[in-house]
Amino acid sequence: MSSKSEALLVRPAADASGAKGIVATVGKIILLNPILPILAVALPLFAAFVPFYATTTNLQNLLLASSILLLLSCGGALAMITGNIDLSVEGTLCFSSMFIAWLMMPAPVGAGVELSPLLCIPLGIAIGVGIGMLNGLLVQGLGVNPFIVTLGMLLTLKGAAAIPTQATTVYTLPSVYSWVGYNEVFGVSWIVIVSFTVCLMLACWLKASVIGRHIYAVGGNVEAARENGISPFRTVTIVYALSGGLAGLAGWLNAARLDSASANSGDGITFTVFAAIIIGGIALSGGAGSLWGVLGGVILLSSIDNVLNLVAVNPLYLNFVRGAVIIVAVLLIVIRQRLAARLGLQEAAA
Amino acid sequence: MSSKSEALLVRPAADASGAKGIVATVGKIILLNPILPILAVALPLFAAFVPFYATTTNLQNLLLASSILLLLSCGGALAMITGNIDLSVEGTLCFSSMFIAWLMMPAPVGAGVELSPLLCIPLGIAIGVGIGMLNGLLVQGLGVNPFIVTLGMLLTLKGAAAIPTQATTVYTLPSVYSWVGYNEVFGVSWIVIVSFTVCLMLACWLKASVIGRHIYAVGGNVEAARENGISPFRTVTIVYALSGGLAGLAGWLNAARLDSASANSGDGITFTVFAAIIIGGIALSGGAGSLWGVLGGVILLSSIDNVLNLVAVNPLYLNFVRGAVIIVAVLLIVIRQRLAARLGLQEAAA
Amino acid sequence: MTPFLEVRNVSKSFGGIAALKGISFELAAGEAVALMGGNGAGKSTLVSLLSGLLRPDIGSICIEGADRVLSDPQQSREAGIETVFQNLALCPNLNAPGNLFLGRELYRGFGPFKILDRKAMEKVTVATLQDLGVNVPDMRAPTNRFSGGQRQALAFARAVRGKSKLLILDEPTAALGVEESANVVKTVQRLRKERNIAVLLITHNLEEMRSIADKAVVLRRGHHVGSVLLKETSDDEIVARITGSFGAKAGVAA
Amino acid sequence: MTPFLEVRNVSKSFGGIAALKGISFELAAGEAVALMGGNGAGKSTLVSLLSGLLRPDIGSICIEGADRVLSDPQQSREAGIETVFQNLALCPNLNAPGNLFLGRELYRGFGPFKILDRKAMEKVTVATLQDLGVNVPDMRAPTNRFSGGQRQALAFARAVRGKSKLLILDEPTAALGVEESANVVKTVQRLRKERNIAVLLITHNLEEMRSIADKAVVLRRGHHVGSVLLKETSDDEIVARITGSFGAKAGVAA
Amino acid sequence: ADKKLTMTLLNAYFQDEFWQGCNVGAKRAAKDIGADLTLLDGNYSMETQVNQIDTTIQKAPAAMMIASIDSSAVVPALKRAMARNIQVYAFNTAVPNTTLTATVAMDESATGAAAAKRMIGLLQKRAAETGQKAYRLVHLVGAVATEPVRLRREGFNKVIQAPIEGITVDMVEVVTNWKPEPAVSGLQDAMTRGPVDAIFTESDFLTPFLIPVLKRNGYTDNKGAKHVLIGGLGGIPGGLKAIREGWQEFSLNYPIDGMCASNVYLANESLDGKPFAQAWQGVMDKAGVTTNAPRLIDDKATGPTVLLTANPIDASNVDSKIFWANTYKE
Ligand SMILES: Nc1ncnc2c1ncn2[C@@H]1O[C@H](COP(=O)(O)OP(=O)(O)OP(=O)(O)O)[C@@H](O)[C@H]1O
Ligand SMILES: Nc1ncnc2c1ncn2[C@@H]1O[C@H](COP(=O)(O)OP(=O)(O)OP(=O)(O)O)[C@@H](O)[C@H]1O
Ligand SMILES: [Mg+2]
Ligand SMILES: [Mg+2]
Repeated sequence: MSSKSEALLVRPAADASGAKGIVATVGKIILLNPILPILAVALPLFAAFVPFYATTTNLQNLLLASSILLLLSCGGALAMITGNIDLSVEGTLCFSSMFIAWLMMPAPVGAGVELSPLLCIPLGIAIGVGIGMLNGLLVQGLGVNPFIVTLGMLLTLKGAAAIPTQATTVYTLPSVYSWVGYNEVFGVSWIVIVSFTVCLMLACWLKASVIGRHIYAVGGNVEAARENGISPFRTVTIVYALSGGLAGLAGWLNAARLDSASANSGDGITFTVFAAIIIGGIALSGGAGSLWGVLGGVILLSSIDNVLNLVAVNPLYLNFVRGAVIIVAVLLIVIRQRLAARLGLQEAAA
Repeated sequence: MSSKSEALLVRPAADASGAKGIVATVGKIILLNPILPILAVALPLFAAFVPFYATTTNLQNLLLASSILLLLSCGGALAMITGNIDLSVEGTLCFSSMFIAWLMMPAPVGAGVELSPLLCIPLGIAIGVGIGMLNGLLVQGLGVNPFIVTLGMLLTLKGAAAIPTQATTVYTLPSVYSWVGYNEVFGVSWIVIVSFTVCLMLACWLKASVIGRHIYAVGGNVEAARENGISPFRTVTIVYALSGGLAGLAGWLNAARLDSASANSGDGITFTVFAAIIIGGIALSGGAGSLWGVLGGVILLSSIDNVLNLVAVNPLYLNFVRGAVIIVAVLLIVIRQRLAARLGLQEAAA
Repeated sequence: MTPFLEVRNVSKSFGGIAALKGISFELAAGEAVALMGGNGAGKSTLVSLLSGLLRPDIGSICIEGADRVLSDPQQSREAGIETVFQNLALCPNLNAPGNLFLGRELYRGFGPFKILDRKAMEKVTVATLQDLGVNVPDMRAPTNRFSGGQRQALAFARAVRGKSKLLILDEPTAALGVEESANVVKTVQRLRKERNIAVLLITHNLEEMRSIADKAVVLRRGHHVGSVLLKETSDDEIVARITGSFGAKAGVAA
Repeated sequence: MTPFLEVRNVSKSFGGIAALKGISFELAAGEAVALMGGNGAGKSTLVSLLSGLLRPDIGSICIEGADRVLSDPQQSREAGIETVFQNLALCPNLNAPGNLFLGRELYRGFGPFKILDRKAMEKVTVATLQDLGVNVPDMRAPTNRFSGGQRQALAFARAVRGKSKLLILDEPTAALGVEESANVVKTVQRLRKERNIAVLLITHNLEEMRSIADKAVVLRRGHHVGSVLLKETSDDEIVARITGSFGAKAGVAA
Repeated sequence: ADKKLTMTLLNAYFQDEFWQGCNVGAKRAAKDIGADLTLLDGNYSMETQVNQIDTTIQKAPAAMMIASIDSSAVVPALKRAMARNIQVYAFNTAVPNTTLTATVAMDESATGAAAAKRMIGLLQKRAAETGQKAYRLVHLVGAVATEPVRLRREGFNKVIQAPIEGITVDMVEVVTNWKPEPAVSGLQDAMTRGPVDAIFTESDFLTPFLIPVLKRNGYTDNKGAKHVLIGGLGGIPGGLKAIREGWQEFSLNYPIDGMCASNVYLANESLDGKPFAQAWQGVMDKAGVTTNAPRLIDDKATGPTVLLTANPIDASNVDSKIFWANTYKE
């Protein structure tokens, strides 16, 4: 029975030779991806009907407008893949940039120590990592509900962001710090280059690395992971630390883009972050999805806002239209899923 | 072996006779309740150290300030017990009251039809029920992710609320409609009486009724519920409809309290609602918790805001303090859980 | 007489995987059939079709002579079929009575105001578990606290409480102890005698198969590879059919 | 010679429920012991203690003569114990190689940049499942698509791949077919011969007990009610000990 | 009075400079008269603010002053306060629907209109210099569904959308909800569609965030014909800084510190028994808002209301100490 059972172990790739095979393979890839099909429909539609959408400048803008959301969403997605949630990223972004700005600026706005920007950039990221590790400790170490821990952290950090400068906005940051916001390569801002590079590398790492595998395992069945010697505490803490670090990085890039730090920055982005994560195919219950999907979700949501700006919807109808478009987009995604399920396509997370 | 095994089937109630038995029983009730222990610590502390906290007027205010939050939280909790989530309640509150106000008021602010308030009150609730049923249909009927459906619904409804009156606040509503906001019994507003009565009845119904049992079953294991002939679609739709109806009711009571309807009403309450639900012991994954716990969560959060108002913390530190207090409260709750788990106390949901 | 259940040329695939390929068999009222087959042979998939969890891709299911579309478990129950699923179908957050009466609660009142009759349900639970000789330390603890066997016994107890005409048992004793297994077998035998209930039994235990069933239907990789009368068939032959060595090298097995 | 494993007066309660009450026994290196008992007797609880999932309330566990605090499964693994849990401990979202190498991935690189060696893991998976004669239609499908037996075989395959000195098997063949069960028994026998591995087997199947174990430890409602050499003991006696009728009315069982 | 006056100030929000300016003004005035002042933060939630009014009522201060988040929603609660003999003062935003002790507020729609007229003047000047006739203007809207913003926006839009002599203005509105990121993305997207000539921001705390966008889009010059004309409301430090640097042309100053201070002083005078009619002008002096042309509208329905006009700030007077942004940190 040996040869027979071996043949059965890996399902043949539907005779991938010939034109029909390629169509089938491409079809399968599209159907299996949580977000590609909708992008494949939406983006050409936008390009065709929305003036200026498909211009180089607009695409550069779109990427820039996506950068911060992408960083926060990737972090949030990692936490969600482990079956947890990280609501604190907006707070981390806000607090770290505000605190760093206070350290860099001269008195009276700043602390007066005028710390070097070159030191402050990694310090901002480190603050994010520290906040993330605290989240991880509370969530997996002490077993506090992640929703409420990170919500409390969000409130605390947003509150704390106002304290150093007494809610004063800090303008015109040191030029080394905001260099990344003023310079570009072929019209593409360094903000885009940094954030997309980090996130794409992270996406690969998540799928290819041993830790990435453990992240999925903890999200799929935390008891099974533990029973197999994977430390949920270690894994979850790593994930929160990464999420915090990405938010710290986003804090820098956002402040550099605005060339200022404000206790309001990031306000309300939390909802968009979670919309991007879920549209991107990360399951709330953990264990499924990829950062590629999240990238798609980010592009979709940024495109919606971009298009609404370009067609200049009446401000009174703006929120209504945005909400309705999101619901429609998600409905399309579900239709895609149904189709894939009907065809029996479903890939393991790893 | 018959008599022996019967004796084992129900664990003896730790010889509930005698003073020691009573202490043990009370201790067990307190430890098993998700929120009672923390209330039992926090409220006396507030009463002792916060001036005005333990006055009749303040308690009346506290209940009033809790009413809307309680209605929304109970609805959200029901959805969460089935393993779903309802982020749309704030939107339903806002939209239903705005739409109803528009129907009741004369032109130019209103539609000009001047619908009778007596009709409008049930109509507002019905609008909520309708929105909830739509949520249920999308979530369980079509299988769309509940997070994103209800988030989309939230954005859509908040956007839609601005449309009828072109973002104009509607004030001085018909006196029949706002009667409930201006009248009281022994100093207790009718708003409190209506909302608490509804929620307490709902809490009992959830524990005692067949549908309530099915709500827990669907949240515990939706496949098992289905395999036993319980319709998840029916159950989830009922729950979303209830949640929507409660939000519609809250829309009425809130508008009556403010004697006006605004497209901003309820702004930002979503986070507080979910904090109350989770602090109240409802598991994000569904199947556990009770509305009594949610009531405790609501009282705790309202008390925190009330106390922060009474002691007038420097507003610059306010958000920081609020966030930190929530984290500490939840830490205490976790300690309670650990203790209960160590003692092997854990009650089935039903 | 028309058979109680008739499965006609039923196939079911999951994407590229064909779990069942053109299965047909009959089950008379009151008859006990064992559904045998190796792991992944398609037994549980067939159970899912009969209990309304899945719909066949092709083929049809007739109950008491009439074509039935079983599109949800409720319909299967109404057609007189009660199932003990391999996954047990328990809610881990509910306690023993909660699970024993899941979807069949005892209540007073009507409409949305059906109020649970907890007392009555607890009483029946005590009696039922006692009948099976299952020892549950705390009936009111959530079932995620139960041991594997305690859970399985509960799932079995739930199915046999009904008034069904066909009982489907998917490996009902896999996690049960020696004594508890014997009680399950005895209970099924009693039900057959008292209520003339039909049984579709899935098991990997040949002894159990013989003490309950009259006939065996053997599946192998989704194919129906034989129906045999147990009286006329040796264990070795059945094993040979299951493993696919029957015919090739008849009589040699395990 | 000191025994490989010594369990000394171990007790474990869950709140009011005493799952284990003062259990003591020894297991020599290379010895195979069957842990027998009815449902809820405390067998899986004992497994949890030995594999580091739970800590005993009182009592201690010695491995190779040294007192060990097994506070997580990793420590138990490092002490040379490999376990097949009754719940199987599979991640439903991972595929067969993902589960077979769960927590033991093959990789290149170091630190946070350990990169999975997928090819190698898939190759080993194919070979391992083939060895067990388990037929999995699509190795790359998530295991929530697997049949009950396919899942159990995977969990078993994972445990026997290790270099452990003690293999704990909690009802390893409960969901397996006739042929697959036989393969599991054969594999365990081979491991004992080749690697002189010690085995702690939990099963409700007396035949399986005899083909693997030399000795039986019987639990009943958390009490240790006897250790017997299988050569010297009849099945009936063991069943009588399990059900508690031993001594009372010796020899009458099932 | 020998007994210390107790007052509660209900601010709309705390975490930005504008409302910080309010706190500073109120604290300064309270110190001046020796009153005991409690500050509360409504966090931009009308329900929170109503709860705070109710809490304040039970503490029964002599007076409360409020920047209402929704001028209708607070009415029932303020009525309760008035009924308990607590003096109620409103600042910044008038509460049109009930009788308060007194109000010192901005005339929002007039201010919006004034800003539009100023902007038109600038555009016409540029038209005269360069001959350009058609202009594109980006209007950064605040939180679209709030009352003050609605009035402000309507005031501005009515003027800018009416036919204008000599030029045409094509306006694009961008909803910012008072957040920097949507403002920045919205401006960027507007520029994608073509060159932008002017920006009107409903609060000039947004201006500093816009400058990097302008720089990135080639508007590196803060003078000259290509320079984007920026006008704003508020007189917020960020706006003033932009005026100094030449990025922003004008701002209309909301004397937020003065409005708060005048509330505090008014309460003091009234509790000393001085009638409003005698007191108010002196109070406006003390509060430093005389340059805002305070005018009294003695409305029987709403109580005495002093409406203030926003005084213009441009490069010529940007350093003047009459603007709160130049003094609030001292
Ligand atoms: N986490 C827990 N909380 C409470 N009670 C528990 C818990 N785990 C097990 N028990 C109880 O402890 C007793 C022993 O359980 P255990 O799982 O060890 O039994 P077992 O011998 O493995 O039975 P089976 O053969 O059915 O698997 C049972 O009565 C069970 O209900
Ligand atoms: N939802 C599903 N998606 C994909 N494949 C599935 C699914 N369910 C079952 N299968 C596959 O179909 C085949 C038959 O599975 P089934 O569960 O019916 O086997 P079984 O005969 O019950 O086996 P066992 O004795 O192990 O329980 C198996 O190969 C299994 O992997
Ligand atoms: Mg099966
Ligand atoms: Mg067990």
